[in-house]
Amino acid sequence: MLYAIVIGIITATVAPLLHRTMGRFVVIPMALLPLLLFIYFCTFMPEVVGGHAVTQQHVWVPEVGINLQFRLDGLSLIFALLITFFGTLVMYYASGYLDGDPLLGNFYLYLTLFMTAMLGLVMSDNIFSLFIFWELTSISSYLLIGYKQAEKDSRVSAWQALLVTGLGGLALLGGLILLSISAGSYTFSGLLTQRADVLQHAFYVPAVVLTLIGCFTKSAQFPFHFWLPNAMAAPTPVSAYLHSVTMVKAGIYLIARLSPVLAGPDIWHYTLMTVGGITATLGAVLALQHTDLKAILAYTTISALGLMVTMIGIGTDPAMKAMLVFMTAHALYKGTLFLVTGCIDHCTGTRELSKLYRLGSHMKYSGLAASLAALSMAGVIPFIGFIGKELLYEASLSSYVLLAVTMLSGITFVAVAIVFGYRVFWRKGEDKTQLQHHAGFPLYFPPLVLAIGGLALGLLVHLVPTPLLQQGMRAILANPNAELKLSLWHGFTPVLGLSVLTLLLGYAVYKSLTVLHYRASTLKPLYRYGPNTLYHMMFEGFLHHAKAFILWLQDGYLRNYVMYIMFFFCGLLYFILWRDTPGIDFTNRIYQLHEIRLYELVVFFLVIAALIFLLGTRSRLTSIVVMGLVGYSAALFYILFGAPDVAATQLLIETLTVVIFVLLLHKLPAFTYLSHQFQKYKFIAISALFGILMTYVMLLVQQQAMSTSELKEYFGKTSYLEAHGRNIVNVILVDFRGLDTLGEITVLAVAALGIFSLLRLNPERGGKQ
Amino acid sequence: METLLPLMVGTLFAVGLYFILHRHLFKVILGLILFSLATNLFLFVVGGITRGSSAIISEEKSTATEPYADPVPQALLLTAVVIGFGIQSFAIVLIRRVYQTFKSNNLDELRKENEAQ
Amino acid sequence: MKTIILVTAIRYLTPLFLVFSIYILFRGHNHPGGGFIGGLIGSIAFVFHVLAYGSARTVNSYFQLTVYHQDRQQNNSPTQYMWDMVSANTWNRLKNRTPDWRFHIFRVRPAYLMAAGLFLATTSGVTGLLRGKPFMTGWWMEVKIPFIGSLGTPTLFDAGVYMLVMGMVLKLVFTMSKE
Amino acid sequence: MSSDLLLLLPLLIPLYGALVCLMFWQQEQWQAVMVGLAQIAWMTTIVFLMQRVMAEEVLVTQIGNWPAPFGITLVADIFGALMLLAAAVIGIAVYLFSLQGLDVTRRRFGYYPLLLLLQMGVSGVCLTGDLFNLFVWFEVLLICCFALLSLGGTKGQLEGTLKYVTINFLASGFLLAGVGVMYSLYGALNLAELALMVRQPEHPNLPLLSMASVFFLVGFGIKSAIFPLFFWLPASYHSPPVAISALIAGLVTKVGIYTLIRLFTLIFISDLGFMLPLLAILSGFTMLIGVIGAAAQTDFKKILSFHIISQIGYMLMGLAIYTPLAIAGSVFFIVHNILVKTNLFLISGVVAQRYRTFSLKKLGGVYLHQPVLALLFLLSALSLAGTPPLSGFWGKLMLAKAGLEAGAYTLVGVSLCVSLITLFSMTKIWNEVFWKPKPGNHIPDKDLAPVSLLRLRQLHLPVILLLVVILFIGVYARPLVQLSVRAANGLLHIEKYTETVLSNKTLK
Repeated sequence: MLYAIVIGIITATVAPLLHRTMGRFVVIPMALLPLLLFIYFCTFMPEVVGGHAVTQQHVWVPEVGINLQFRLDGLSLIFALLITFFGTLVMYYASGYLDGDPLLGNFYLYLTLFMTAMLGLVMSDNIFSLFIFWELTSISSYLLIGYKQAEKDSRVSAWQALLVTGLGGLALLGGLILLSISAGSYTFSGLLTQRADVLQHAFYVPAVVLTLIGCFTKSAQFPFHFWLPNAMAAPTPVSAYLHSVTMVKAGIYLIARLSPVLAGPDIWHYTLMTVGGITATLGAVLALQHTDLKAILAYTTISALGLMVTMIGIGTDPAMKAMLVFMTAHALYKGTLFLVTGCIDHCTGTRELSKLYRLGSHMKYSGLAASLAALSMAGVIPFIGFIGKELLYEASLSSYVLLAVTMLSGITFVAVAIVFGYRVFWRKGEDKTQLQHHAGFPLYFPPLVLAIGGLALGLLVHLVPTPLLQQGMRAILANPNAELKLSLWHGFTPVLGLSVLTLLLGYAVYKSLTVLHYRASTLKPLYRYGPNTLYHMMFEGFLHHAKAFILWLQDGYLRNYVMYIMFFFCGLLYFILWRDTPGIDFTNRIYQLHEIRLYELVVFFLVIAALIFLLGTRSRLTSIVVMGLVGYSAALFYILFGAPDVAATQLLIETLTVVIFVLLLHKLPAFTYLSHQFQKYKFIAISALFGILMTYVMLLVQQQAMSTSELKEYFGKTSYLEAHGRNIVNVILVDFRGLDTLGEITVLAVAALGIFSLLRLNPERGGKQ
Repeated sequence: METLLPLMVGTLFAVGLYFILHRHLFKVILGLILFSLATNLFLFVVGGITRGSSAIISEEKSTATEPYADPVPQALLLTAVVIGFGIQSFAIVLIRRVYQTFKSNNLDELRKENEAQ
Repeated sequence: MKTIILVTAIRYLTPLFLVFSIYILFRGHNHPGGGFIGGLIGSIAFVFHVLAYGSARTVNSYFQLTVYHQDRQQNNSPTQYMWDMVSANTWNRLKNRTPDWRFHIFRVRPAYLMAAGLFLATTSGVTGLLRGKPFMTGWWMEVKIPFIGSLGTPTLFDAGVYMLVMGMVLKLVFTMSKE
Repeated sequence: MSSDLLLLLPLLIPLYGALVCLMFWQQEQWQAVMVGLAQIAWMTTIVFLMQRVMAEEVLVTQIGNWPAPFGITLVADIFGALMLLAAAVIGIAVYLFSLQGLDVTRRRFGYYPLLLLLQMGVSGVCLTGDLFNLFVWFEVLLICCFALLSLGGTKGQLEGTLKYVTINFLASGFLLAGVGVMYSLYGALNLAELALMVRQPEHPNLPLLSMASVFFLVGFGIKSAIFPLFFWLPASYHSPPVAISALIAGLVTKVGIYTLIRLFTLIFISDLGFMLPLLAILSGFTMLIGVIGAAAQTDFKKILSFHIISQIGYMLMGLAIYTPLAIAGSVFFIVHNILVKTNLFLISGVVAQRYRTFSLKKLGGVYLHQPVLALLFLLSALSLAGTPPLSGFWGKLMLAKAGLEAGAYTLVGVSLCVSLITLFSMTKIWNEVFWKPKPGNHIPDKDLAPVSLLRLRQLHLPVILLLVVILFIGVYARPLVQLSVRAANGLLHIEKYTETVLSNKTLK
């Protein structure tokens, strides 16, 4: 299974190259890949149907619990088969849809990557490797949605999809980590065995919330649903793929996968049912208000996803059964309808409902496909959609609210199905829309296959889907004995009555669509409070405030920066000193004052006086001289306290500094007075605070200092005997700690280099010497 | 003197910082130099000051005899002084170039290319 | 500043300072002094020279060597030729104005001084590595030299420091005074 | 090779390389050749060093053969060697980029020696086992940064350098004062010796340790640009040419964080009860403010500059959580970030070579013109944003996991939000620079800077090189994760470190 992923990624990477060399025939390898994978996965069928999960383990980064652990059970296999099967068709379809596009190679790159990521996602047993593929789908869908990068709409939608699913992804990451901590395991199978621990752990609620946020964003559940309709900006094959079996179904998959672990507490069930119910209703209501074919489909997808989430929320055997069958049915018909819509769009140049009439006369096969799919969507016998719908009703019979929600969605589906299956293609009486060109084989063949698939699965429901779906159901319920029996005909049950009622009501809604669309425009102001607007408001607001904030913080005034730093330093140090309250013994200090010699006192006052003078003077030359004076005084102190080397160095360096100043004096800014007015006191205050603090620290450290250090003794002992020098300071500099000196002379060399280039490399003078 | 020196160094720190906070280029560089001087003296004061006896082994002895000043802070200080000199001279030249380029001695006028915008 | 006395004093003081600085350099191991101080003193000598005379003159007098040379004539013996060369480059310098004398200027750039200093300092440490010991392991000559004391790789290191400091200050001052 | 030599070569190779450059001051071409050789040699030594360190955990040499707490110790452990390895990789990349991406005048005025000496400084910081020596190497690093930032002397550079110099000057002051305080209180400078001292509960000066640590926290905090101390970074990093800012942006702040991690695991451990929450708060704000700043920018390089701050927050986060996994996460993150950040800067440079601007408003359409570059950028940007399975993800995952295990929920929450905004601003660049059609009011196509195909390819070379490394540590993350975990163990269990350093007390 790892090889499937690796081959997928490799094929994806070479796609642009293949496109360059093979031109439009790039489709052959690209479509062949999913086909081969489909066949490959088919070979697992007997084993999986027999109730054995196929597992594979590859070590990746065990230190953080991420290994490539694959596990192909019923649920995974259903998804894998759907993904590869649809993948083949979509790849082929895209070659017709994007014929002649110079970026076709990139398109295949993204699409193949996307498909591979989806495959990896559904096969992963390791929760983190699932997450990795999860994020990969986000990224590759971003690139796909933004494929028409020249259009602003496309870029914005792609970005929105990425950010929303990215938000979810991060929440999911948090949730998964919490789960792994609470269970002490990194795999779904491990989570399942540790289920009791997970349920009791304090992390249960946050983990559930975070994980569900992740799934909801991905599966376009309320209130994160808004990105999905906007993602229509993608080329239609992508939309078809995204809406039918991939991306949005990833969330459903994960919820289903986690359901056996996390289900039980009320929060799980009620959250899912509430969110799913709202989403289903919302999707249904919104779908009826739109006239863009793709938008209609997008909102029905949202509604369908809502239904699936609701079903998982109910969590009973029939509900799971309903979810699985409905999901399969939905994948088939939704894929078909999207592909057909793409074909219409491609051939007529519009997707606007009011401009499309009697297309069937030009596009027979597409029309046929659409009608078949619509029948499945409406839930007409003998399509698989019928079985799905029956099961949905059966599962939601327990509660009136749920039943109402399901009915509402069902009615909408019927109305939409009529629009697609009849209104656009076959309805008589209007002028038919003119085509710009005829649909090529790649454009109508794939939807036809899918549509027929929907019919075939319905007719052969005993043969193929039942055993597989049964395994899927067992995986979701974690119950190896759960039975799933599907049949086309249940006999005359209340559910059948509901089905018929749905069809009738659906037809009625279809009839009143014109009115609904007319009314819809009055609802426009309401959208201002919708999540989409909210997203944009947050987006803009965030940008605006971020800008204002940063401008305020990073305001370009050096002194403010210095002040923040000093505040931080002083604040922290004052706090620590206040907390630890190390005392200073002042009596001893006062006693020590006797030892002061007069000349020391003179120098001390000289420095203080010089500093005060420096504060007031307005002459450059004077301040340089006074500064030199302070430096020389420091040198004097060094001499007085036994540091002749330092003193000499200080003297010489002070001299040199003065010389440098003098050399550059006439180039330095004149000393015009720049007052700070009100800020002055602030500066004085912080400077004083800082000065006092440093004084305190010095006094404190002086008091606490070690009387003698190991180093001093060692150097005193060995300086002459082993290092052949009597001047210990010098010996330290050149021998004991010679490396410091090496670094230090490097600093000097670099300083000279820097100064040289600073003065000589001068753009105003053309940068010449 | 052990008590007075910290006072002096503290004042030096305060004055240095006050100058650095100034918006006049020249004062900023003065501030930097004073600050560096203050840091050096801090190191010196903190390292323990011993009056008179420098860390040199006298001719007739082969090891140093107490009392002698701790040579380690002195060595560190010497290194620091020289490094400080390198950086100071770079800073002085930089200020000169800034002044030459911007034709202004006011730091506030330099922020035409605001960094956050 | 450029009073005649000062200028003249500087002219004679500079070499004196240089000698003194070298003395300080070597003395440093046993008495206050050493590479830094020596280097700074030595460079300050030149700094004052630059202040008094300008950097061009300083470079002329101390940092470049003009070597005159001439193609060997047929009738000259090798000894004669050598003699001519030596005389032309020493006491007869100023007479070499005839066109058959060519000259070549060797200039000691401060940057080279810096590089050489850094090289010397580092390489004195590397000797330790070459002997299979850690970097900067000292190696001392047995004999003691009067005034200087014992010689060893740390002394070389100090000499490197001396050269670097001098080169650095000179580079600074030359660059700035040309502004 | 003996460990004496192996530990010295990372210092000596750049130094001798720089010396040769000084000798060939006029011949820029020769300098280029020499620097190339030096880079390769440096890289090779560091690989050898890494190998040895992996086998022996800690390598030690005593400078001057003076025994341990007295002489200066050079010591390499896995953390330090990893830092050097990353630095060597970007060294090569930046060098390759500078061959075509930097103007000749700057190369002629000392770019190459400065580059090498900067690397020498990094080696020193990562290898030294002595507190004051650490300060010295930081100064080497710093003065090289000063010189490089101002190299060329354009207006923006001068202004940026002025702020950089002033603030970092203060930082050096704090550090020096801190070293003084430490020596005075404990009478030692050797890190291992200090580490043992602060672990003696009866030491009289132990209560003052947290006061001393403030000096280092602020000093290295400034150098690594953490929250209230980062202002110099956005002010200066965007102004110099890419070949310079890529190097500095990639390395210098991370070296600061490296030191913080080193010191706060080795020495300043007595007051962790107060320091860790403080660090957590700082790291949270660092992340947030950095990323907010990045989101607000509309300039390629400025976005990247602000992101440095944000990512420093992540690295600090590991330290603040202080579990083995968290610190391993930090280590991984540092290595990853050095590579990725440099690469992104280089890419901005490649874009600017052709379009002569960094402004997002003026750029556009690179996706169609240079699809390879677009791909390179996308992978690097996603790596920075921590998209799996690229390199940034592993660091993020380790940190998040460690944080949740340790109960730092808010911090992890903040870090995840920041990760989203990172994704936002990276895709913003992608949207604006690569996808968006080129705005019409800017230079028309034919007026683009004439960049020959060969030159463009040469500019791509370092980017591809770095990306290969990034992809490698992303997809095949295990070795680096293992190394990070080992490095973290070495940091938290210092016995091996101190034993090896202090084993040769009786050397002479």
